[in-house]
Amino acid sequence: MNRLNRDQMAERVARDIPEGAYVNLGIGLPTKVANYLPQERDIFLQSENGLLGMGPAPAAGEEDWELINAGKQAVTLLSGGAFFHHADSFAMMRGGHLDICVLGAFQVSVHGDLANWHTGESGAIPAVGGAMDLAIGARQTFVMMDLLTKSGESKLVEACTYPLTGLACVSRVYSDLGVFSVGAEGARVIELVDGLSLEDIRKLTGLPLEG
Amino acid sequence: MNRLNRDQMAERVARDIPEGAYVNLGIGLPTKVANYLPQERDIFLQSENGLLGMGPAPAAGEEDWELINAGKQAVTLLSGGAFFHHADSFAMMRGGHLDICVLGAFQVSVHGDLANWHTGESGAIPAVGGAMDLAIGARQTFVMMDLLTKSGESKLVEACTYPLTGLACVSRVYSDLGVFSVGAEGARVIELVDGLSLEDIRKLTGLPLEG
Amino acid sequence: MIDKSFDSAGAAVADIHDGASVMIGGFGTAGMPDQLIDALIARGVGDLTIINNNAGNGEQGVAALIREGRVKKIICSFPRQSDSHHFDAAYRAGSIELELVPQGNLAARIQAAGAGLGAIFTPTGYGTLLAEGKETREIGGRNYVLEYPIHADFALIKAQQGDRWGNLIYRKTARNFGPIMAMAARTTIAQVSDIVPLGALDPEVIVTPGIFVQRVVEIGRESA
Amino acid sequence: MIDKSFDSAGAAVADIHDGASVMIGGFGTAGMPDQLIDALIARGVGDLTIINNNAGNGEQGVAALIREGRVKKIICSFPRQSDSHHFDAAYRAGSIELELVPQGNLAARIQAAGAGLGAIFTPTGYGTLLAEGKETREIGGRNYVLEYPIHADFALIKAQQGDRWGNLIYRKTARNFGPIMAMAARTTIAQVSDIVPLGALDPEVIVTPGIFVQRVVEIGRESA
Repeated sequence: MNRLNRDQMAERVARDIPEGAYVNLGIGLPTKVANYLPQERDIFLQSENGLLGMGPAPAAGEEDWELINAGKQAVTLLSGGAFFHHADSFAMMRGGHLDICVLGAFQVSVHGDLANWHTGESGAIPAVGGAMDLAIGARQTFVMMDLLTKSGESKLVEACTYPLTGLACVSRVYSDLGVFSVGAEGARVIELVDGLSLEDIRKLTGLPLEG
Repeated sequence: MNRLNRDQMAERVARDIPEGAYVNLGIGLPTKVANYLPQERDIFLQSENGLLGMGPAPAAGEEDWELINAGKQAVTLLSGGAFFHHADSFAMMRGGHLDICVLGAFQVSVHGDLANWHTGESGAIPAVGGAMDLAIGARQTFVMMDLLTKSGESKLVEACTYPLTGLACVSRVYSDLGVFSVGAEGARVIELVDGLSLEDIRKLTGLPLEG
Repeated sequence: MIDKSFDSAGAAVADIHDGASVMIGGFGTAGMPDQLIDALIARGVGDLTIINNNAGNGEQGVAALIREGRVKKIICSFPRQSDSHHFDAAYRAGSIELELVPQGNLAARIQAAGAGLGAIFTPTGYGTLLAEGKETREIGGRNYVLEYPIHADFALIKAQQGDRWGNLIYRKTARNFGPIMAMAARTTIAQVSDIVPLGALDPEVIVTPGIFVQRVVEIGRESA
Repeated sequence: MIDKSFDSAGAAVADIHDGASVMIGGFGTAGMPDQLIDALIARGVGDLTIINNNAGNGEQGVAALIREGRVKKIICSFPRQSDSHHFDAAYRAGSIELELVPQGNLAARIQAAGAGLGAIFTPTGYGTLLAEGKETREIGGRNYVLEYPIHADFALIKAQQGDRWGNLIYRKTARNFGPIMAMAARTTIAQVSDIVPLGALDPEVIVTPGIFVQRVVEIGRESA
């Protein structure tokens, strides 16, 4: 079976982002999606810390530490980009102005509930950042994650066991093994990687998935 | 008795506005106060339609109809002034950032209730503008008005009979006959014009005023 | 390539429909998008709900919309002016519904819509006629009135310059409601004096980022 | 003549008292007012409630305040970072109280304080641990959590340029929380790279009007 690596997953997500979309790529893994957005499409990347029209990383030595993204990495601003303060930045998310956000996850339920901020372990230091705002604010929330944990448990689940980030907020899951829609109607398979059957994915997830 | 005219009333209010104060002069009569603020004092005039650091009217023929005050009159901007949008402008008022606003009134109660937006007449077209926001938002609300109506009734009253603009919001009344403090403790006379006694003012207002 | 510029005011308002809610920027005549309003009048649609600070002055803009009988309801703070005769007549004739909102509540409710809040407890209006029947609450020793966001199908605003991504800057007190209405409407249409090339607007001074603006029409300075 | 400029960071923070609530701008290190924080540490006051997006990185700024044991409580959205070891240690030792707030709620609550709202129904956090015990309400088919404004005694922020009236402009993503914290604190102290003459800042591009700023300290570009 043709399991996607992280770059291939990012490329797959990028394919579904249309021209003109206002997009937030969260922090960590989803930020890789930016590398695969076609140059000829105008796509507007927003970062929670107050910029719209985020460009690629600067060349080494050219970093400006007052021009960073949500992951505190140095970035650049495209021509046509803009800076704004935090309340306006989160108004973009919470007011429904972002078309798409892409987030990582610990678990996603078939109904679109998301758990991605807290393992729930006692003693763990919780940190939420902008995840809850993005998850419920963007018009569509895409999750990008390995479908299985290292120990082989499905992260696409009937109901999340980790503390929730948001209820019924995810619409799609892009994983190393396939792409799934989730929501009020439950989960469906959109596509599976080569060599993986519907039967296989039902076994791996324990879910009665349909194509 | 030495009844103050409107310019003298404005001059009297201006005397109580300290250096550094952020002030909104509403519309109509109170805008005259600007003419009496001493040039050597830095006093910051705010206008609800999005400017701080309002300067005097421009020379005739120099009007810019995109640089107006709340009364829609052409004004100028001082060096050091700024423009901003309506939500920020009203945040200045409602968030308690303005030191003083000066408003006209139909009635003020001894406890500081204000009535200045609506006569309550049936068929009258009501209009409130920013009066309610200013009245309750500024740290101090000064009222500037003739003490008596044309028919001789006191506009400083035990309880307002006109529809209210705000409750317990006025701290001072500057009138043609004297200056009064109002508030939780009731009304007191701060000063009376020459030739008017405490006894006279009690008769005119029907209130048991003390000096 | 994304290009939000439209060739004419008429094309920019061509999908405003009967019964639409339409925010219109401007305070008095400053910031009033006259050309967009004229185009809306020319479209001939009616039953509109208009959100504006005033209810029209003289014969232009919102006053003309009301004169032409296109407005079912107006949400505003200050309808009564010396030259608001078209509103006055419609109001007295009972042909227009008025929701009178203190100006700060109007601004805050529009901003709340743009920011996705469900409702706000606002200090203005407590104890007055304009809070009658509304939920109130004492918080920290002060009384507040519960007010709901004002959303709209469209916002018509006026700015100084815009670019093809919809970024806007304004001029002096013509800024007023433009930035917050742009955030609160599903479709924001800005008339600008100039459409400038992408990158011409300094990213530090853009007041309304393009995410809040769907259409930009260049009107030119003379006619604006 | 009003001149809000102060000669030194130490003089500007000289009245921050034990037990004060202090907003501190910055997202990561961008916009962190390091010199003001250093001056605050040098003052030696404690029992502070700090409002910041993070809980300190490395050895500077908020991290140093925590390291020195000056912080009783921190209100933030993202305390856990690779180099937040001083917070981590204090938190595990039970010597610091944490109020964890989703970042959008943090921004909205700060903005609500500056704007004088009593409370807001916010969409974020509904159905999660961070809304446990909080009032919720369904409005228009969506669920919201009631959140209260966050006020502070002081705000320490960093801007690019300021003038003697307190007008400020910022630089790139160092703007972040500065403008809204300036509005929410009783006393806002801004460290700036340059104090410029009155009138040097274009009134159209001032981000924070001076009404929201009580003190300005020039730090210079090299040390800032």
